[in-house]
Amino acid sequence: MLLESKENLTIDKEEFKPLIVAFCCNWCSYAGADLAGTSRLNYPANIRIIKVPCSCRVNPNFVLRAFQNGADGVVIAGCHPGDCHYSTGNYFARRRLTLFTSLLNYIGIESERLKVDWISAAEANKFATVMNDVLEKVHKLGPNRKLRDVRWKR
Amino acid sequence: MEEMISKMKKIAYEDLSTKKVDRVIGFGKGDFIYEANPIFISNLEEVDLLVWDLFCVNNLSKYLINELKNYQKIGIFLKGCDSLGFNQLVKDNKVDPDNVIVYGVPCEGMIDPNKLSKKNLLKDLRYLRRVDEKLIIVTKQGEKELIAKDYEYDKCLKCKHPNPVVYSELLESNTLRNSILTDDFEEVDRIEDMNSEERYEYWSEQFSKCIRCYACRNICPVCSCDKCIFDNLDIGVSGKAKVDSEDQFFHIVRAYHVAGRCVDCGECSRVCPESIAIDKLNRKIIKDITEIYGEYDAGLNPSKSSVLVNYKLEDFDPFETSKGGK
Amino acid sequence: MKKITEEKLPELYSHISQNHDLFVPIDQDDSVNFSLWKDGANVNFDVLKTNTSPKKYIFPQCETFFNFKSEGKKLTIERIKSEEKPYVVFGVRPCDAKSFRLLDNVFLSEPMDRLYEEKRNRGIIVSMGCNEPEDTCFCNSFSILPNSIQEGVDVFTLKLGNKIFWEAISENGVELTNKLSDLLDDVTEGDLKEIEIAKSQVNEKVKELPFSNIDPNEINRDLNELFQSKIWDEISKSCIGCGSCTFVCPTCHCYDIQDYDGNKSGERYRCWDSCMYSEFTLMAHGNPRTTQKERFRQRFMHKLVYYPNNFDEYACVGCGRCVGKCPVNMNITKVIRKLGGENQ
Amino acid sequence: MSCGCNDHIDPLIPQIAVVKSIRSDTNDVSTFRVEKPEGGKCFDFKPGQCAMVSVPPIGEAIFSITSSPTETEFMEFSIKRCGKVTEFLHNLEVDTEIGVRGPYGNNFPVNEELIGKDLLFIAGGIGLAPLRSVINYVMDNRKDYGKVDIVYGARTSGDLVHRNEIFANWPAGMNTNVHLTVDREEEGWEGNVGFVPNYVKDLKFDTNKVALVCGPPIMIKYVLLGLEELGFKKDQVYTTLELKMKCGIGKCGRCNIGDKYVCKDGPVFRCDEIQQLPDEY
Repeated sequence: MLLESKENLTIDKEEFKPLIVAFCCNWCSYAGADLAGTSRLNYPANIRIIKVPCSCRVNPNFVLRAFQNGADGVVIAGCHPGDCHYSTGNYFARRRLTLFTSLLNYIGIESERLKVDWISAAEANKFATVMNDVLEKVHKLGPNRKLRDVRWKR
Repeated sequence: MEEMISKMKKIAYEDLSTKKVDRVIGFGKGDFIYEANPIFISNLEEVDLLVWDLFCVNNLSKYLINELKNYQKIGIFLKGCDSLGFNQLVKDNKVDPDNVIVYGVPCEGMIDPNKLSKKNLLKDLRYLRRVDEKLIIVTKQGEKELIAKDYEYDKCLKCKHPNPVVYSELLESNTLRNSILTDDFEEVDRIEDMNSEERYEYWSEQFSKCIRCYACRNICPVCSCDKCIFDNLDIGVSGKAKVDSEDQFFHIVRAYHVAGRCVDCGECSRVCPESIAIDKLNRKIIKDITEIYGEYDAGLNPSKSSVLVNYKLEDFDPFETSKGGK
Repeated sequence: MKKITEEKLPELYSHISQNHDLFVPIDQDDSVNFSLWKDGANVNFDVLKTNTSPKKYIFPQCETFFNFKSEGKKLTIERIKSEEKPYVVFGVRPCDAKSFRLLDNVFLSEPMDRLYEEKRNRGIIVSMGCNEPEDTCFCNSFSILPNSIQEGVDVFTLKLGNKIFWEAISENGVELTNKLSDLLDDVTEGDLKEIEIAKSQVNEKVKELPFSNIDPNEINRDLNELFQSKIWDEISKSCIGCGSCTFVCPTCHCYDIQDYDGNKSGERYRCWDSCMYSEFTLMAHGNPRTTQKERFRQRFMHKLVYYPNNFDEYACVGCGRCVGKCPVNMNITKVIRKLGGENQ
Repeated sequence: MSCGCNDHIDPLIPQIAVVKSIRSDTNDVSTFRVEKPEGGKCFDFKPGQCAMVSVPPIGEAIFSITSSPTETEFMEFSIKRCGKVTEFLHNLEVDTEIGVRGPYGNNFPVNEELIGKDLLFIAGGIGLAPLRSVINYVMDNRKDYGKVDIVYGARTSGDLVHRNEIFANWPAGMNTNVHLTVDREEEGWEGNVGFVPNYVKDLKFDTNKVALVCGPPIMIKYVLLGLEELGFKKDQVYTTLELKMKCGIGKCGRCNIGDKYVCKDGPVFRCDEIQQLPDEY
């Protein structure tokens, strides 16, 4: 009842391609992703990037819906504190996400599945590192079943 | 108690007759000894319906939102926990404090009829009185002396504000109950000590009991949005299907939406028909805030902005990792 | 009539659950609710009012009735096959058993609701009489006696001490009883006498209950007069607009139909809905019930006037769940009294 | 039928239908012609009845069938863009499959009370949709009915729907008058200017006829008053109502006005019946 039925769980680890949803701030992390691309840095292809105007635009609903609809991991990336395009957005985001990540962890979501980081437009390397790191950790954890909507077909 | 009731009636009568207020919100007696209901009084004759006893548990402050649409000045009886909710409503711009006269009522803890019922004391209950830490009840079988704490609402056992934190008039000056000064968050710790699988299992089981009646939301003094996202079909978040993911979604979003504003009055858990441990979610957030951002003070000071609409440059940053090279 | 002792009940349960899903009131986490019986479950027949009513087995809170898939311009609809396994609900109190009949009036009238019909026909209702009515019970106000055999039940049982008396009523009931014949003993003269006494005792107890003077028949059922009555303003004031009463009510039958978009395919489900919710009647062009007063009035007018006008019965069985569950203690007993439904 | 079951006894399950053509009537009203995938009408119905149109995964909404039952090959719905389902419908491409279930509700008594009578149709805006079904039915059985008057108004001349019929087909019909009106003066409009209720009063109809009214609630209200002024009795006037509906079969409990369900006991009510109902629509 509580978790997806057993058959769905026995996906071969080899076959498992984690789906990561990354909410990237338009002014920094998204540009960082761009730079990572043009610099031909390796970062995994199964990361879906969603551009947001600021890290504080990320509503917790977005994260929950991502997990419900098939994400194995979620990344929220914004400007370094102090560098926000809107001056203060990421300071608010920092507080909100501190509480939200802790709350999700309390509900039982492994903390590796929800990653928040600050990535500037110049930090293409960091972008690639963070994404690879998340992917690796999520891969180790296996497919996410928690919060998943059983009716959603990936 | 009797003394308090006469004080209540007196002040309500006075203020209504002098037109200081044109509406009084208080408690009236229900069909059973163990039942007190919100009542709304505009006529002087109805003042006599006011009561005060060990079952006046409802937080009346939320009624102000609607009542102030129809009445100019409202007098309202608020306990300690209710007054926190009132302050939060003021802070959220839902209630103009100038239009409200708060009659503060110190509270010595409310009795949970369900706890009496579990001990088979509810049926044929004829009389009940509290004397300090003792609860004296009279049933068909005769008089009995109980320990009051065993029958109080869970939320009252953790009460930090037995006295109203805001009032225009205080009906009783002496504190009737010692407040708990340090919160140990023992019940939150117990869940935190589980591993993530156990935690998920625990919460999924709790959430799956939910029948989506939204009583927790509607009773909550800080859930005061004009239109809740769960009532707004257009924005596509209000899945009505009874599946685990939707239950989880509702409860996580609800808890997070009151983060930093929850006054910990415990009404949500009290009214839940399926006894879901809703307050353990709220209290987790309160615990985090206390640990990270300092003392939690939602509802104490209506002019101070709440944790999540505020920031400091030097806030704790759990996300900072080493900077990557260019 | 047959009987079985309490100690042998687990054996009876496991016997029934060989071929049926067996639902019984189970005590878990301090609350009693009808749930699927499994070995070792903590069955509780002492609490009369389960948290939610057993209507959920014939009218589930949420049921998907077809899957759809749209690809380009093509739309395919695939009806969901119904389950085959029959079920038994054991311990349905007479008030709840009556509520099944009230739901039948709605769902089985033409055009018949097939989803409901299928579930209704698949189930066997084992009713259980009450000996100790609670303070919040008022079934008597709707002419339901606490140990009456309601129309539509398959088996009637009565628990006295550690004996459970078992009486097959319908054909299905007889069939089930025959399958269980190894476990059931015959009753003695003495037993019958005991039942007689218990029945007359409980009928006396009912008269002493706090709500015993409630009588909806005393209400003047002039629809428009009641609709315009001033009392709705007054009594709806404290209603906070949640759906607790509706969702624990055994007779509430309003539902919503919604679609779920599951990416590659979707499903259409129906789920309980409450007339107490603000968006219940919201249309693109407006809402005929804009305030809680109107929604509150709708719920009680439906139970006490509209439904009786259509089916000649009240849509309330006096189970008293709403009395216990309302966050602000506003409930149908107060409404009936305010409308004049009280015997002096 | 292609829904995987052989019969459609389950009233909540729609059958597949195809949108064969979409005709844009005004900038927010289009008329959708719907057929079975293999051709032909989805089901038989009577004038005034409704059908539930499904567009998964958006949802379902109930619409009155605007084509006449005498039309054997298709059904038509005139739909104004105003909510989620209608918005989606308006963006559909021709030949897309949708779900349809019905027919629901009662109908105008075309074969009972209306037989042999003079008829007065009064419609405003999209309110012509349900009446068009009746009018065309009457036109196709013209000898069964007496004189026909059609009063139809809209905000502007651009908002008048079914222009072919109101300007050409119906006025050409035997013993049939079409009276058009728009709310405000506009260039090139030679017909009447004014609100429908006033126009009805101005036209001074004799009361020896049956009136059928449909339009926005506020218009219905004033038309009924106007008809009363002209001397119409309540049992001479029919109207059709609409409320939020989900099931269409009188079970989901939201479209009731008093003890009547609009989807089952309505949508067509005679005015003396409406008077019995509480004012909640």
